[in-house]
Amino acid sequence: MAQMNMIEAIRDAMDITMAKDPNVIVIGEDIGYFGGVFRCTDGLQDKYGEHRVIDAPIAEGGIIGAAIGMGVNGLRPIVEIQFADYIYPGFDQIVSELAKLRYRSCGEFFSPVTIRTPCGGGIRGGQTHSQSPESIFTHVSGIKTVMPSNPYDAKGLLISAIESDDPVIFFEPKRIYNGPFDGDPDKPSVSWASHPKGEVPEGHYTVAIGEAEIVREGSEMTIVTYGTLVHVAIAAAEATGVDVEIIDVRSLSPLDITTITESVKKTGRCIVAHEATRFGGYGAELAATIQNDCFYHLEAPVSRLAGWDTPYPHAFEWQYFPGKKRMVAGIRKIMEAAA
Amino acid sequence: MAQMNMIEAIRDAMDITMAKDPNVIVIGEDIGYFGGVFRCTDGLQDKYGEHRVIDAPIAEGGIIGAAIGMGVNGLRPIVEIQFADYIYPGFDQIVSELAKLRYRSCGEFFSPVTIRTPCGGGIRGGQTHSQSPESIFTHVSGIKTVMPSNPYDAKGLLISAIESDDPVIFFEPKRIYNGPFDGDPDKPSVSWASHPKGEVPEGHYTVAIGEAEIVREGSEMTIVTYGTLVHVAIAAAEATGVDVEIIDVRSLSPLDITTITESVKKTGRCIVAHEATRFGGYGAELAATIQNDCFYHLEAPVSRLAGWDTPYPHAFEWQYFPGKKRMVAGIRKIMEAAA
Amino acid sequence: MTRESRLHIPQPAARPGDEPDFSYLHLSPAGSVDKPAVDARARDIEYLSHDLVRVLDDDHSAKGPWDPKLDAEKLHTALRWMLLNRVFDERMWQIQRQGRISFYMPATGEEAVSIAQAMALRHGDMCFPSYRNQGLFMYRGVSLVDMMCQCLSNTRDMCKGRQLPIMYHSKSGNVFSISGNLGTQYPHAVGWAMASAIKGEDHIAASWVGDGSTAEADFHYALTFAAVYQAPVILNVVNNQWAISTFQGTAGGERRSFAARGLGLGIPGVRVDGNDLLAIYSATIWAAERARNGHGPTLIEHVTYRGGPHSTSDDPSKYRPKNEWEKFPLGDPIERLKQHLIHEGYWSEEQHEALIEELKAEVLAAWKEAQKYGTMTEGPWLDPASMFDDVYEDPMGRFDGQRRRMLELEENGGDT
Amino acid sequence: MTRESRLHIPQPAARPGDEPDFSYLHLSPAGSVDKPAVDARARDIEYLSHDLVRVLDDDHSAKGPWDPKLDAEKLHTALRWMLLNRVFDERMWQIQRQGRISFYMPATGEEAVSIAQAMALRHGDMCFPSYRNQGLFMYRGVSLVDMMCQCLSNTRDMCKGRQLPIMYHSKSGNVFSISGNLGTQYPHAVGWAMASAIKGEDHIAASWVGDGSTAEADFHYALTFAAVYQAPVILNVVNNQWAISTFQGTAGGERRSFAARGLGLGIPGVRVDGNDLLAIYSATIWAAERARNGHGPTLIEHVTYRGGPHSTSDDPSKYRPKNEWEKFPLGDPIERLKQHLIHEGYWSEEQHEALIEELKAEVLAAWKEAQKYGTMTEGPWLDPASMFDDVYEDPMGRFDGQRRRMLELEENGGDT
Ligand SMILES: Cc1ncc(C[n+]2csc(CCOP(=O)(O)OP(=O)(O)O)c2C)c(N)n1
Ligand SMILES: Cc1ncc(C[n+]2csc(CCOP(=O)(O)OP(=O)(O)O)c2C)c(N)n1
Ligand SMILES: [Mg+2]
Ligand SMILES: [Mg+2]
Repeated sequence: MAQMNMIEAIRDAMDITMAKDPNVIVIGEDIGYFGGVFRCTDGLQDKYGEHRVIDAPIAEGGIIGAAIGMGVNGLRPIVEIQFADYIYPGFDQIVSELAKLRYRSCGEFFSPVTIRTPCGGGIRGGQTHSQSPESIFTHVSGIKTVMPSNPYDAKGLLISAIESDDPVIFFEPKRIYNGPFDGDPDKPSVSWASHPKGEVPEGHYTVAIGEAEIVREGSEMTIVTYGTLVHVAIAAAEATGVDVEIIDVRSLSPLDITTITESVKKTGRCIVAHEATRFGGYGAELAATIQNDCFYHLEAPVSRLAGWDTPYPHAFEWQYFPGKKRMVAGIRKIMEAAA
Repeated sequence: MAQMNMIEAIRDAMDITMAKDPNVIVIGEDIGYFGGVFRCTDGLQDKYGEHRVIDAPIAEGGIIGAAIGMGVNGLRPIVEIQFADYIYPGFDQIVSELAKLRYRSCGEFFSPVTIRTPCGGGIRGGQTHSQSPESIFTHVSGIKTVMPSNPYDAKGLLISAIESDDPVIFFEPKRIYNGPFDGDPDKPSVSWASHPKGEVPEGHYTVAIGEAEIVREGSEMTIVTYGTLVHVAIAAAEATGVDVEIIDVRSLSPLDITTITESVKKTGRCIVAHEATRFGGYGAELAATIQNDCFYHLEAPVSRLAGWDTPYPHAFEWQYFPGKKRMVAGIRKIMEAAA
Repeated sequence: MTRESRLHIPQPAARPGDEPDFSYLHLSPAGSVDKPAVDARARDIEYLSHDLVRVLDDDHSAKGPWDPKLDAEKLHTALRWMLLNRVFDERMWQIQRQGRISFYMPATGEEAVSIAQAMALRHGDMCFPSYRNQGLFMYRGVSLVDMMCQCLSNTRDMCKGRQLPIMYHSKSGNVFSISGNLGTQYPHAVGWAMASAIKGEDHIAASWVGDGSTAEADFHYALTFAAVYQAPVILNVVNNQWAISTFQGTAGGERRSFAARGLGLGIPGVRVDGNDLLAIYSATIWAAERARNGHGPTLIEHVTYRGGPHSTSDDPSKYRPKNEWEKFPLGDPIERLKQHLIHEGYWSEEQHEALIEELKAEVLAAWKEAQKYGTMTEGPWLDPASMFDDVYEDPMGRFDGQRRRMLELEENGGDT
Repeated sequence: MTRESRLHIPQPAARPGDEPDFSYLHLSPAGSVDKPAVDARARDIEYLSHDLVRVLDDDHSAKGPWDPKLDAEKLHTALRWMLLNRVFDERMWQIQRQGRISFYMPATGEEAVSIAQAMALRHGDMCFPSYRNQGLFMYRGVSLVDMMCQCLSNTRDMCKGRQLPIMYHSKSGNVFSISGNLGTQYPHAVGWAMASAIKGEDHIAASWVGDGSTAEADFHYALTFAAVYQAPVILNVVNNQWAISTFQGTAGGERRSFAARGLGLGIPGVRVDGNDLLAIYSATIWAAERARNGHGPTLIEHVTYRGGPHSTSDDPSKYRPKNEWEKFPLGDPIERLKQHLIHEGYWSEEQHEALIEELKAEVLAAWKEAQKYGTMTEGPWLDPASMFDDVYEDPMGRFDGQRRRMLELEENGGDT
């Protein structure tokens, strides 16, 4: 076992798959010689050369489009989009091509592209370096959407994504690259070194795409969340003393609905939480399904906790971010409502 | 009053606003000399000239980007995107620019662009001419999203959109351009001529963006829907004999949640329906909000009825389309569940 | 508005009712354009993007340095496939008009592009076609029956009923799946070619877009990546003068040729007579050799004319003179090759008529067979549940329920 | 892989530890490039996209047909604003390093671009800047205090705390709002210019992107629309040799200049010494006159060097030689203009030093004032509820509840 932060875990996943399969390549902006603006590919070009760790022109649609073609020709491309906020110029290639290729050609052609991209706020990035557009991708048939909340899952899920013949959008919540974060910006930052999920096995292992994880067992309420908010939920649960069960969705599509509904049927109460804006967010899908599947077990409506429906403001990150305060208030409210 | 189909109503809205305000211009592919592949701009270039009804290069992102700049310079551009399936190359300009401009410049700059685009299936268009991507846009802060279900609303809403200083994505369900359609492809097609909503006042009037309409009153169940499915819901309700209240959402964002929740509180049962794929679709937002706001009035879970989570297949439109059969079965199921 | 607009609005030379006018087309005499070495520097061969590479002269002889000197057999082959393409399109058009398929797009007048290039490329080279490249599929071994079954969305449809007619694909033929979204295949071709180079293979890629589609982002992406990595790829722009209702000037063709689009990135452009099979063949061989020898991408503009409507949904009489095609100075590619064969003594009018009849019969036979696998109105039918297949390699759990529900409804349904 | 990759990977001339090497830069002697009439046809002036328009010579004199012959006052003005830009950037860099703003991006080494062009354009002309054009905002009347307040996200922040530092906008100055998304402003500029032409006005638009950003789709869209409609616009590419860690070859600059990118659409390109204020000024006047007289768009490439790190988040010593800027053959734009003024007898070292001190004091005073409106750590504070304003003109109903909830939490919050 090694201690890794999420950046190291992500790098390790790429390193291991590249060592194992000469067809795995990485392409993106500043990811080669420089090693990426978040250092996720640091050292990979030294190790695998410029022909497999490729610095690309600043053209997200071109990178994704070219990667699709590479995938059709037998490579297994990992694309880095520097910020999730900059994935939109590649949106048509993702939605119309990457997602549809297998379907429209009945499996004759497909392209096993993995798109990695850092998302979320809390790093003073302003509205163009803080977005969480995951829900948009979950609505698109033909791609899978994943977001890990810790180094262990990051490595295991990324290896699964790279090895999968289906295209995967792999969101990396950048606020927790270096350590778990419970939503309180005034506390000294913690590192993954002291966190059990910072213990990452060396070598190859996978975390299956499509499986949620119960990260805290509880009987009174279920919080369904993913990414940075997993840590916020844990802190909030502890702060309230309510016996909360917390589920880290991890894989947004495919969704492990069974684990979630079993939990909610047990607890009878549910909060769905994410950092992305609320309206039309992924939480809507979760809440809509949970209320449908668990209706007769619910003691209170399924509640949603999310970023406000405005762009992420530079100055007011902590008023915007659905942090511990809001989560605590949300838990209390549900407990009262249901009482 | 004139009888108009949706195409004529949409054209009339543009005609009226263009006549009134010299700053209104139209730009899009094949919309000038030719009058548009669906004829929505037919005659407008003759009337207003090539400098206001502008044939554009095939570059959706360029059209939207240029329209934004025109809007900043005092024009009021109406953009036609030939099919909603082809809006994705313009996605970055919509999400990152059009939607954010007012916010990021604190109102100093804004661009009153209206983007019209035909959506939905049922015309044998296959998966690249049948999509309904509305939910993706409703998740984006800074734009409004609208979809009319009839000529009267189409004209009134489009005039509102064009005159609004906020950007609006205006989806036109092309299956009902020429007549209402209840989901049964085997019935002879009906025209708007015999439909009350085909009666369209001449001249200027508006339908406010942000107001839903109760198109059928009922007491036993509420169907919340929009676009083509409004007509399917009416037919299905009639076929079952259940006293269904049907709400045409019309304006997806902003959403008139009050009209909806009042209805559901009254009926205690709700189906949310749309043609778009279900997972992460707009129905999720509706269902999530309705179950939250009406929880203590619900006798059954809020049920969703939508396109399957696969791309729209050319050969199986009617197995894919959430038509009358499915709606009837859905209504029955809810009535039984609640019994 | 108070003041007069000063915006420049591009204007086609002729609209319905006007005399066709192709004076805007710069033409070079057949045989007049030099043929450089394949390792020539892009900047030394800019003339190729302005002049027009032509081999077939008005007197039906083949002229000049670009003459590929094809033997009679090759010429026969070329003629046969172009004719097949034409006859096939005509039949499919009719079939659509009879309401037996939902949609169709002919390549009428542009057949030389697909056939010449299919012949000039090697089988291992990968093609990324547009929707007017049916000739590529034919030449590369997709049977007429299979193509018709695709258009019928029937039980033998290679697309299992998922795609509009004409959206073919052929893994064994190395022809990529056609997309409805214009131009998206261009960066795929470049990426494919990059992968070929990375793997040290010498297969190249080729892709095709229309003049109108050059305005899309993917055109720029593809050119940029091809130039940066010197990808072994041939990027073709089929300038058939029209993009549905807008003429090539609306896509930026008023001032410079489409062949010139890559010059600013150092990509040489070759402007070729798109109705001259020999010229296209030769230019393609030249570009392929460049690519295979590490000299990078080439952009080929094929100057041709969209002889038919854009698609079965289109009515070109609304926006261009009815007789424009007749007046197109580069003629009809089939007629021109036929006359060349006759001129060379390899062919006769009688043989030509006989060949047409033979191909018509072949197409008709294919159509008869194709219908056995189902039509829009008659079975056998595909299983509609197949719409849940191939969305993913590993189907999503939620598809099970949806598939079940769909089949239930198919069987029992609502009561109406 | 079994075989060796053949992919071409562009390589910068020098990496950390190497000697800087700018031999790849094609330089023309000052004064040596002809100046054509503003109505020259694009194809007759292609040399402008290859040669380098320069006025300031090594001996500090101004030479040749592009010399704008600015009077002493104008030259002083130019020097002053460039210096102010430099001094401002230096101070803001420091301030960021002290943790008092979150982020910063300097224009060090590129100041001539913004200042020369701001001076050459008319006030009614609209600028669509990139994030390195702070000089435009300064010259067009945005006060240093206002710029600093933006960077501080304080109560006087023109962006009300919504945007990263440096994302200025100025309606009164006719400078557009800066976006975080590269290149998006390019089609806006073209659309704005089209609208100006439609309205029959003679204002023109100008926009700026970096060398790296030319690979984005919006670059292509803008060029295409500008060419098609002959929009009155100046499209600038500031080629500062680097795009974060990738050199300009990664964006396709290895074979042709960025100025050449529009040639294939008939857009003339002018490659100008980006560290020569006089050359830029003159090229801009020329391009503006073209645009205003209906001759359409011009692409100007400014050959310069990014003297500083990409931003405060960057460490260029990781990817390029530390002393590259020193060895850049076009020098420092401020030093060059200063020497020219001295050479002309308009200026002295002493005056220069005094001016720097004056500007430093001005900037310091502005900083003192700016902080009064709040800093990251000290009040006064903006109202956080303002984050719900300006998303729409008519705020959405759902914002009421969200705003209320947010304020409640601010006041009472959870109990932790
Ligand atoms: C992204 C996108 N935008 C618009 C369309 C609609 N459309 C289909 S074909 C066509 C014209 C294409 O013209 P051109 O590229 O010249 O090809 P041609 O049809 O002449 O072969 C248009 C606008 C589309 N299919 N995809
Ligand atoms: C669409 C998009 N992709 C990526 C980025 C991240 N990014 C910011 S600046 C930059 C480099 C830009 O280089 P260049 O265009 O040369 O401008 P310069 O910084 O040299 O002035 C990158 C990749 C972004 N802001 N937007
Ligand atoms: Mg065309
Ligand atoms: Mg740069």
